[in-house]
Amino acid sequence: MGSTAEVIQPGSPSEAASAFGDGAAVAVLAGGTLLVPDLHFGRARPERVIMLGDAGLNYVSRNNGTVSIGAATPIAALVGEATPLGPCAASIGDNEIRAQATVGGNLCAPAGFGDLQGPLLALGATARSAGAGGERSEPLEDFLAGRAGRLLLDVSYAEPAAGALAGLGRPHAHHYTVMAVSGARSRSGAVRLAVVGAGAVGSRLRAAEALAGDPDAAGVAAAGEVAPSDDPLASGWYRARTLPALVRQVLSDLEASA
Amino acid sequence: MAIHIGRGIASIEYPTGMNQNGDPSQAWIKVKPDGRIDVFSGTSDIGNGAKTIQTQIVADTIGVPYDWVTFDNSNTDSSPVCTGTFASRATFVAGKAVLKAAQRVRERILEVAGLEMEISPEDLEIADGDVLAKGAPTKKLSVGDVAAAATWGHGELITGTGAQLNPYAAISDPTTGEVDGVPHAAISYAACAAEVEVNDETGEVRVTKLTQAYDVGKAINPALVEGQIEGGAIMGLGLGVLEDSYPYYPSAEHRGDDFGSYYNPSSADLPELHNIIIENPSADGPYGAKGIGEMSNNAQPAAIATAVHDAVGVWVTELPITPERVLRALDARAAGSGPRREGKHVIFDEELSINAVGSGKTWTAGP
Amino acid sequence: MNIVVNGTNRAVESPPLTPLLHVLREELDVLSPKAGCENGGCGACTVLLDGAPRRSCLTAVGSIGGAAVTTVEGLGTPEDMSAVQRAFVHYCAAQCGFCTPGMILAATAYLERGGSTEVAAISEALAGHVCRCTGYLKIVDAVAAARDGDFDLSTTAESPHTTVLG
Amino acid sequence: MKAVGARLPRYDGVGHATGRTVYVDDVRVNGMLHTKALRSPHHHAGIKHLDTSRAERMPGVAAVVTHEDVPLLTYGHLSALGIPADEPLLGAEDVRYKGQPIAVVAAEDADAAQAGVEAVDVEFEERPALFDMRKSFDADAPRIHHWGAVYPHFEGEMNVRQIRKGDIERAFEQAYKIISGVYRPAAIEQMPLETQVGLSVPEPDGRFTIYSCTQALYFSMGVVAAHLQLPLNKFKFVGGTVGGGFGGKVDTATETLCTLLAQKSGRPVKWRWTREEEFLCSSTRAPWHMEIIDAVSADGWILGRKMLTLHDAGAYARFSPYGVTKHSFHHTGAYTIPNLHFDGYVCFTNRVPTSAMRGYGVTSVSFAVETHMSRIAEELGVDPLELRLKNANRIGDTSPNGITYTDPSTVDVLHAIAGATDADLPAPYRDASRDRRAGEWLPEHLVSQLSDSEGH
Repeated sequence: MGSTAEVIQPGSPSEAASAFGDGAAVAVLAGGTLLVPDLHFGRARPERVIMLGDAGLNYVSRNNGTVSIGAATPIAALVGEATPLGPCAASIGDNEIRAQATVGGNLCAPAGFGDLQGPLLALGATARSAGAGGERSEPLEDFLAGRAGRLLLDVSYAEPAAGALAGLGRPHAHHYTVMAVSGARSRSGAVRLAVVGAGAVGSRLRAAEALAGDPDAAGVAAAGEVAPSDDPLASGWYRARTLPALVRQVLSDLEASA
Repeated sequence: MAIHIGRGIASIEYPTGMNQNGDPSQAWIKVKPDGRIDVFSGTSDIGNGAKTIQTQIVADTIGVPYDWVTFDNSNTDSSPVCTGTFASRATFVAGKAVLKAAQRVRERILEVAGLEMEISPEDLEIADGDVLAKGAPTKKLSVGDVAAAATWGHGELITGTGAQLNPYAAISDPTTGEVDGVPHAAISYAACAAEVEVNDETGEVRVTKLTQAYDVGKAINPALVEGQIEGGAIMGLGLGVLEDSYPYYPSAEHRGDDFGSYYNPSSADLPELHNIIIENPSADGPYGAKGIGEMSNNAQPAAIATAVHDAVGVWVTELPITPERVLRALDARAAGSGPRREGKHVIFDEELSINAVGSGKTWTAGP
Repeated sequence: MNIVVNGTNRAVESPPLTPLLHVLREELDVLSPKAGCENGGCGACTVLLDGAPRRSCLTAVGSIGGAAVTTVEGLGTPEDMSAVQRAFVHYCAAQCGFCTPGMILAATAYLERGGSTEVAAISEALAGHVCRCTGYLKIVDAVAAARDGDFDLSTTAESPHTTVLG
Repeated sequence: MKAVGARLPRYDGVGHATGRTVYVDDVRVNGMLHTKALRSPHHHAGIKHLDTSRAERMPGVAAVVTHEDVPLLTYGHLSALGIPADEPLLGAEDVRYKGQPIAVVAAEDADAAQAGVEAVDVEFEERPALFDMRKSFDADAPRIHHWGAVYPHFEGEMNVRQIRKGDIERAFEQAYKIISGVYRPAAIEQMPLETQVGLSVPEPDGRFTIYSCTQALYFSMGVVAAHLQLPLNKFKFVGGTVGGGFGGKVDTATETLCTLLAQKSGRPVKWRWTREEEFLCSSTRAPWHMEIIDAVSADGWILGRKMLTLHDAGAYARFSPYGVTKHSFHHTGAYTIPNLHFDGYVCFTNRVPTSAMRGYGVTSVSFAVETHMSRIAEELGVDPLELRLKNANRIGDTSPNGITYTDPSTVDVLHAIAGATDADLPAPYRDASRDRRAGEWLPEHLVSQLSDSEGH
């Protein structure tokens, strides 16, 4: 039972990029927490599977205030990072899932999944990827919009001056958090806010950012710039209803850390 | 954001055995030539501990050590009938069947021992695997020796069967619900106190403590009683605040199809638990036991609903008490909604009623 | 391909993308990891890879390299159980038993890496392991006590959560 | 040492802790086939066309079974209790819930079985579906069964389970307040960690050894024998060790179809449901709709109760009439209410059939009654413990259908809770007991319900 796809185990990022090509008929297996059951049950039927385990993409490096995280880095490796990234990583799945699932898998997961999108959008992360047309770096926001056909290599961001995270939901091992808002203030003082759970992928809350000095108004503005939908964990109504509170919480935590 | 604390109680009853009865269980037992005991029962062990409980009953009823008894419920070729493991009947009803079978075995052991010891069986007793003369405990014969005598002297393995069946209580008058007999094997009782924390901005309810009192009749195995009470507590917590197969009921859309999309209770939901076990022996159960497995998730939802009301002043009467339902109730109250009062009538939840939704039936006590 | 399971080198013929759970159960007849959901959500299939807990249903057998696989069969035998196994018996921490192998392996790894005996910490560590029977309390109590390891297995532990009224 | 009352370890504890306990999925036999099902993608539809010939020719497929292969297609699990059969083992002309099985395929491995399922040619004609049981009585509600959407086969061919006791109108006239509420607990999953699983092995003597996760071996054996129209000596059910049940494994989900496939293929056939099937296609606990209207006195006596219960059976009856009857017998909870008017209905909807789950029939009413009691206490300004102690069942009181309570412990468990929560009960409540009513515990409205006897 299961997949008999050709398995490719690249030994470097460039080998991975070349094996990936334009991404047609290829599936990428990093941790495997999403792909392995899909292969087993025939929900995914790729011709080739690239295993990233030995591709040199498991790293967290720091250079002059810039943090780079390889796509095959397990989520557990981020648990000690500063807010919002660390606490967000700590809230994903359980011990075993965090040790196996990877940053790249989380950022490239199907709609709904992808808790890490929130903090990394708030941190203004840049995504470096390979695929048709070669390697490119772009804001994570742009990458998320066009991630099909791309092989994520790493994400990097400048360490912020302050960060905050507020999420809904009991402690759980669900696929994703019902909704969470991440916030970060850069060293230049700019505040970025991002939400996951209010759309198919994480998104910046630009209208709320513009009102960062007025948390109540920012919360109301945030609810106006998303259109959350229903899923088994919560309704769109509930997400829209509670988003202002999460935005207020994040802004007030950012303020308190000033 | 504020967290509000609330408390609530509930008390419940629950019948043991299949409703209206008519649900047989049977056991048979044989004694090997060295006195070791084989029990054959048809009761499935679904985790409730039927194997353990029924083995304990047999050991004490015959008078042999627990580890002399082997329990076999493995198949229908060798096991007698048991209507099944449901309706809290595995201890009370099926346990009674093994008790009766063990009593037959004990009687036969004493008969054979009486012949061997030349003492009337009425003057004998069994304890810890030995048959003893009452009042003269130095006169004794091990159950193993009695079993050997039965086999090699009388040509038999000592055996016994027992059956338990409360007769079916039919509905004799369907207009009133009158029955022509007692429709349960026994009734068990419990009460629960819940403590919750409610977040008034997200609507999230966290159950922080459950105190639960059960009249178990007799705890044949206290550890297994606790297992039922504790497991039931978390299942009741799930019913109360987490689980829903149809999150948009009555719609059938967006059903959770795996553990990642269904709110099953996890160890992270574990509240403080306090079990209170009351032993008020039942007249009919084995060793006075009652059945409490099923009822153990019945009291928590109402205690939790009441605690939520105590915390934030709204009644959520659709389960589970999701964050969304709490917020909608808080919003409705802020908008001035509440029960309709007219004369001596106090009418809650009018918008949920069949009168508000259906068109084919009306139901009312006026006005 | 060869993998080491409970100290024994086993030849594997399944394709490399096959879930380790499927290889263990269907090819190698190692039956303690349970197929509770085959989607990572229940923890019943958990094994140890070089001592770290892993969902075997999410792990392609070709991705484990030379890591040693340990299942609950490899922790101890009925005659010689590990401390955590003995604790589960002594605390009556299993009811139907289906989640038990995964629970025991996760708890073993948790204690090996120095996990605290605080209820909240144990609950958090096991939060991805579903048990429908016990309500988790006896499991948490068993894990908290397991380091001591020396239990009288002819009886079970008194519960500090219970009051008996006559 | 006495065994009874001792904290002995589980009989199966060492097996569980060492992974040696053998569940159905752990049984190994040679030549075993694996099963997948074609299930309805629609909530309600007619089957216009069903052709399995292409599936039968698929590589690795050993047998395909449809409704045409079942000797007795529709068998009522509780026909002995007068509950007629309504659920076909496999969909024939109609499917009434999403996930209803229509055909099963046994093949060399699960992939081949799934490919076989995908090769079954089937055409549906979708029909309007009903999901809200409150609309079951509506003239324009979709007809789910030929009799409509409300179960019509209670005793006397009534469509309602009734309880009538005392003089309900008088109680409502005497009431200080009449308090109404609506209570709606949800469907939930039984969710055992072991999904539904069965393995049927054809033996050389013509028998079938059926490894089963059933909670009720003889019951499930009877179900298989009835569908196959074979005597019981053709079957050996092997089980008794179950990876959790909680009521859902009183349903006989896999055993009959595995045996039909084994009969047709001559090979052992296993069917283990995926977790997705367990969530979406296995029975759930029923959703209930309960309306309670209580007549109460100013000092907290419950004088009378009117109650309407709707039970969402899903598409087929299964055990639902049993559940509603049990519910009706216990609709006063742990309290003695002398005047009663109860109507309970089994409503059909186009959802997965609901079935037994822990507390079956009563979990719902416990929630409704107890939440309602809390509301009454609030409305009257009476302490909730005192309200409950006052109305608590006592020896000699009678149940909704007139059965004498012989051993009621409501007072005892409430006292235990009062003690544990440091509640300050006034003397009469502190001293209350289970004993037969007298004096201040026997107000006029409770006199006529008292039994002369102490019970059976």
